[in-house]
Amino acid sequence: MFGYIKKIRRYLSTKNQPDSKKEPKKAAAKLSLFGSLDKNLALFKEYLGESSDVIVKEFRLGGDARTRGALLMIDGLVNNEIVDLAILKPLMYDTGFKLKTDSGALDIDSISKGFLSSHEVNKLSAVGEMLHDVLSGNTVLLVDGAKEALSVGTRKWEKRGIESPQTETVVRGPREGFTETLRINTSLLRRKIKNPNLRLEALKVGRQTKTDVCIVYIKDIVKPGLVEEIKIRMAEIKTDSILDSGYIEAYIEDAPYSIFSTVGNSERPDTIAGRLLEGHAAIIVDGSPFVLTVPMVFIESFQTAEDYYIRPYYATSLRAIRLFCYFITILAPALYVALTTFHQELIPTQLLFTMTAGLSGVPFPALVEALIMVVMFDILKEAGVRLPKPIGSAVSIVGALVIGQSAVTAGLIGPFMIIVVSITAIANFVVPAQSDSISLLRYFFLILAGLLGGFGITAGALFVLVYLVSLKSFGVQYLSPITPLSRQGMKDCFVRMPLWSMIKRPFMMTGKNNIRREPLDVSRRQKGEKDA
Amino acid sequence: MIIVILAFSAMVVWQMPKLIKERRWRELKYFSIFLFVGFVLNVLLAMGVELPDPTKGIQIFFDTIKLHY
Amino acid sequence: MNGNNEKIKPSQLMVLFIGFINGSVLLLSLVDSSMKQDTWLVIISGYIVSVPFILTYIFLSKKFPGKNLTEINDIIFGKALGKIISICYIIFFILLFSYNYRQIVEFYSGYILSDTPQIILYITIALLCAYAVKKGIAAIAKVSMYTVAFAVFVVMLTFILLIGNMDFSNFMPVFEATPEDFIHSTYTMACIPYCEVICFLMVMPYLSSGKKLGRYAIAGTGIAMLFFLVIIIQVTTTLGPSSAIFSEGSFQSVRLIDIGEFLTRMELLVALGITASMFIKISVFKFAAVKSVSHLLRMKTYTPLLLPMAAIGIVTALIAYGSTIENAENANYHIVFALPFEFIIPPLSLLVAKIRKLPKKAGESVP
Amino acid sequence: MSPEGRKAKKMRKMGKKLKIVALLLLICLPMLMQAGCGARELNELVIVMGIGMDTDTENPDNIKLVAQIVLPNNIGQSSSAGGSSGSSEKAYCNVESAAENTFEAIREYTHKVCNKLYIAHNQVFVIGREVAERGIADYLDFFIRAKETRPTTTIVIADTTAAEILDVEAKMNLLPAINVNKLIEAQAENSQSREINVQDYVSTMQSETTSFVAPMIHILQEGENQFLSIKGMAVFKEDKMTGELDEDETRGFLWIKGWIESGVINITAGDQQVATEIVSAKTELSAEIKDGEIIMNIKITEDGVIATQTGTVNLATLMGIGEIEALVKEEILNELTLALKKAKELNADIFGFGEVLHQHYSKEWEGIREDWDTVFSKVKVNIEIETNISGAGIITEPALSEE
Repeated sequence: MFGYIKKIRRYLSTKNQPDSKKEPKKAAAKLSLFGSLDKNLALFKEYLGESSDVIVKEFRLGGDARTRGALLMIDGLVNNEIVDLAILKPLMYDTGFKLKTDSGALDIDSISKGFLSSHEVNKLSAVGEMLHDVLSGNTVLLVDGAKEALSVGTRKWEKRGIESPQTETVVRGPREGFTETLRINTSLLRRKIKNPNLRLEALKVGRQTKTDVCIVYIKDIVKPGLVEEIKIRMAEIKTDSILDSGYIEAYIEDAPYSIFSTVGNSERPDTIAGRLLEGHAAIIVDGSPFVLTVPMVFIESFQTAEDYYIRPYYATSLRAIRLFCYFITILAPALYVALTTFHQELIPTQLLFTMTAGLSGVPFPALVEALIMVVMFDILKEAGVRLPKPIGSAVSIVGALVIGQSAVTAGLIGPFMIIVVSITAIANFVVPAQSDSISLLRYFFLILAGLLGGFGITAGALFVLVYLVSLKSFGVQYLSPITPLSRQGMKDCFVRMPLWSMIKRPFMMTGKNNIRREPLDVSRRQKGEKDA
Repeated sequence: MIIVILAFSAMVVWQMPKLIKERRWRELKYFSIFLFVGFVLNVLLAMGVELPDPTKGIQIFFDTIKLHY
Repeated sequence: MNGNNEKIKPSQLMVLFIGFINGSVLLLSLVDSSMKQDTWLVIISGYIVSVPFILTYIFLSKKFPGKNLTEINDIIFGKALGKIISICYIIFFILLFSYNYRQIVEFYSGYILSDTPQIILYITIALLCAYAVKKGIAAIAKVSMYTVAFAVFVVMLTFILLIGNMDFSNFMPVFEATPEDFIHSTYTMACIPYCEVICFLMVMPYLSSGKKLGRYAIAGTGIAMLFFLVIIIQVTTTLGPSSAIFSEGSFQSVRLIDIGEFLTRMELLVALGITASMFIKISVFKFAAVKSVSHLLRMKTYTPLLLPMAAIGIVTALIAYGSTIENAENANYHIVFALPFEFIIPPLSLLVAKIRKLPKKAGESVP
Repeated sequence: MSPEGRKAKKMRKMGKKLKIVALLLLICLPMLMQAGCGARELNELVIVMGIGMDTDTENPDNIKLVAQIVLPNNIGQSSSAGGSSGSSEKAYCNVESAAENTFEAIREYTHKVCNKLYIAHNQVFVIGREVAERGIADYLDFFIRAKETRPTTTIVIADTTAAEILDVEAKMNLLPAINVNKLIEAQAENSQSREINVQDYVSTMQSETTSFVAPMIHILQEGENQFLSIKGMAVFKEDKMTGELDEDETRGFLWIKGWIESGVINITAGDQQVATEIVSAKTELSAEIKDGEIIMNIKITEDGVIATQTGTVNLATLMGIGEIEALVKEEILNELTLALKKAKELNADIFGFGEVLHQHYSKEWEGIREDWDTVFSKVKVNIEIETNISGAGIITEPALSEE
């Protein structure tokens, strides 16, 4: 306790002295080139070091092969044919072009305009930009005596093809998923929404990795003030590396300490397109197939892309099943424990006998028994995911069968517990979007049920409800269509009304024009043709 | 008895540093007053001391002015 | 993170009203024991008696927009007297929310978790309500939408399942109770569930717009009255004359459901419904108490006061109200104690406000 | 401190605080768990299925409780062995304990059984004849007050002692208590008895005038195995059993109460016997006070179906139906008069006439209430019965018909 008081006193007395930070090596970005080629090359060698995949190609250019030039590129990131055909060939062989302007100064523009046949050529003066271009797959052309350099777009590296996404598989609906490359992902979205208002704003995040991040939104549909808010939060990110969209999510989400994620993600272009049209904004991170959508509402994790392609009744029943499974997977073990230890009178008489018979040999109290089984389930789930495909499925089957069965015969776990846990296991995978919060909530309710039975579960549920109700994601309330009870929102919340009846966009997203469809006159069709 | 002490120390740990840091002296003052009152009452209760029952007080008061049913 | 000064819309206030009044379902048995089969009359008459008083509360808050109870008292009764009255109100609120602590813990330890040490129930409820109040009245209003929906579901389900056992002749000897008894019960009904809405005067400054406030308040109380009617019809018809001797009629009647081997024992569902509604009631009371204390001591935010108030609440609940038997008899004193707060001071303050022709345009308090 | 610094410090601060609170919670948790919050494991439960009440042979003013406790493990074996009566393990065991009052007797069990009795799943209260005659109110009071008893548990009066009833092995269900319960529910078929549960007991006790009625259960000895049968009703005055209704009187009682669901009425038309089945019956009971005299009018509408007929003359003709309806009306009338005579004899208002009067004439009711016993015997009853036969099964005339 004394340490504590001392710390407080020290804390109160210290003034805020700014601790100086050692100024880093002069930023490379502002350095400009030297006249002579050799000095420039030495400069680049100093920055890029001796890594084996950096290629420096010196050649002579110009009809009279007097001036020396050099190409800088990274092997593997560059498309070799383009370099050879579009850059080297014209510069080395096409004679008969005047390199020097009449005033004697070396004319870089003539080269870029006259001879380089690639479409993406731009003039660079700062070394930092050159470094960045070389590292991101362009080729930099240095000419002896010129103060600027030319960077030619020659990106080409082995990319994963567009495959169907693993996480959100769909029976009916498009099967293409995002890949790691930013440009392919943006092209997928462009193909889906051919609308000039679809805007992409590029950013570079991460001091070391300099990952390209792109904010996608539709100009007059997006929630007003959302894009600015994203930009502010993006600017606050001061970290070394961004390797996956998960990093960005951790930084920009509304409630960093919450177990519920307030930033939605998806691997399917059609889901992302659908959300863009509803007023969300998407964040695509280079190098990660998961695209973030902001703001996220709780009900979004129960809506899958497929809901909108199939007929409304079946879609509504699917949604009802998802909601039901969400509660089952959280509350089943807790209810089992509460019923068997606190409220035995609620169990029908016949079932009570079989249960007591089954439980006769079990040494543990119901709470410990349930905890063991839930932990066992989590272990099996994690093992199934982490192991390579063929072994993974084998492990989970073996685990479930052998462990479950032998546990019962050995009298460690009651047979009913196995049933309860298997139901929880199956229901757990029905709502994949919330799988992280589900497993935490399950433990939370289980312990509460073990301590206080039905009362504990209600107290826990109210606690979570109060928390969810006050959670906001980018200005939109987390339980949105229900809490500020929007009639429009309710059409797509528990029940998925037919498409033609959902005329307005969810109002919590956009202020202005939220008409997204003209109402379809179905009545004429139902009565059948008059004359037929 | 131990639960009472534990509960109140948890309260102090949870609220006190935040108040000190944000230098909200007034809140800190009243917080500690109420906390102390609660603590004393709870400790007395935990020790089984028969505390005066406020509703009895009200009853006697209203009995004197003969206003009850 | 703590958006606890978020505004709430009048429609949300109505839902909060329903959730709040719905919380005192346990008190129906208090009236039921004296009125036997005429309880449904008392509920309606209680509502009729309480409507004018609720309108005075609304009118009071409309006259002083954006001011809560303590401020109004200061303005009307001047600094010194206003302070005293506010302190009395604070004691009134503290007693109320510990009375409700007592109610819910008695209900649970009497009916369901009978041998759980009560202190644990007290601690959970206190923490839960402290957390809800920390999140602000807007969060409580939103949660009340869910609890009301759950309560509606539970009441409807039990009503439908019990239709088999209902025999409506139990209403028959209508208006058999003595007039004096009738007035006493109407007053109890008006006083405990309906006019406890006085504590909403603390919530008024959080309202985004004051229009149609009176209508929403009355509609809210009306719907809550319908709730009570449905429950009482279910109780009197299924239990008949014996509803008087059961300490908790609505709960007992649910235990009669026996349809098929499966749908037999629903009372845990009802208990959970009652707990959810009582949670709303207790957190609103706690909000009123803590807000008025923090306002009196001119604190910027009320959050630091929450946990100590919870502790004091538990202590008052434990020491006050004696044993369960005393509790029922104590209700008579409780009504008389609540008389000034709910029925005398608000109209009085309105009167004084009119005499002194407040609020001045500047709305400044005149010493 | 630069912004990151302060944020980092706050993070560390927050982390530290979380650690402290987590530490405190960790200390509290086992405390709470150990404090034993009213959790009872399933296998610790002593499940009681039926409770019998008898007088204690040693000292008569004690009460002897017979609790039928389920042995869950044996349920598994004996049911899988085809419920053969030869299986040595019985799925239940009856344990007795005697004491001053019921609560003490219940607590007495803890000497014999490892835990408190768990009576939430109790199906039936079997009350022996002597206890019924001595008065059951103070014995049932504990069970009404306890929170665990279900209001839907049935009450049955044994004509001998409860212990014997609870011992009768049942072929159909494993546990005699469940067997008794199912038997009573089956009575609805032939309306010779009626399931009365704790709630009915409490509400009839509440009204001063109506007297409580409960089904009777007897043991039939056929050869070496015994059978349980439910027949007739026991009539109670206050809470003491004063008389019995046999089948016909019970049938009459059920008619007046409107509790008839189905049953058989046999009549003789000329030389032919006809049995009709009651499909549905409705009773309207209303009271009038005409110049100081209480008249109860009972209106019964009953529709039935011809179940079987003897002889060859086809009675399912228009004329035949009219005749049968008249005869059925007559039969119902005499059942009613039997019941009313017995009620007057026992001077017990089992039909709830008092309640009906109370509901309609609450002012006059104050005067009558005290001396209801004398008034009840002078009550006039006029009965109005309307029967119709709506069918005769799938054949239009008997197979062996005259032509």
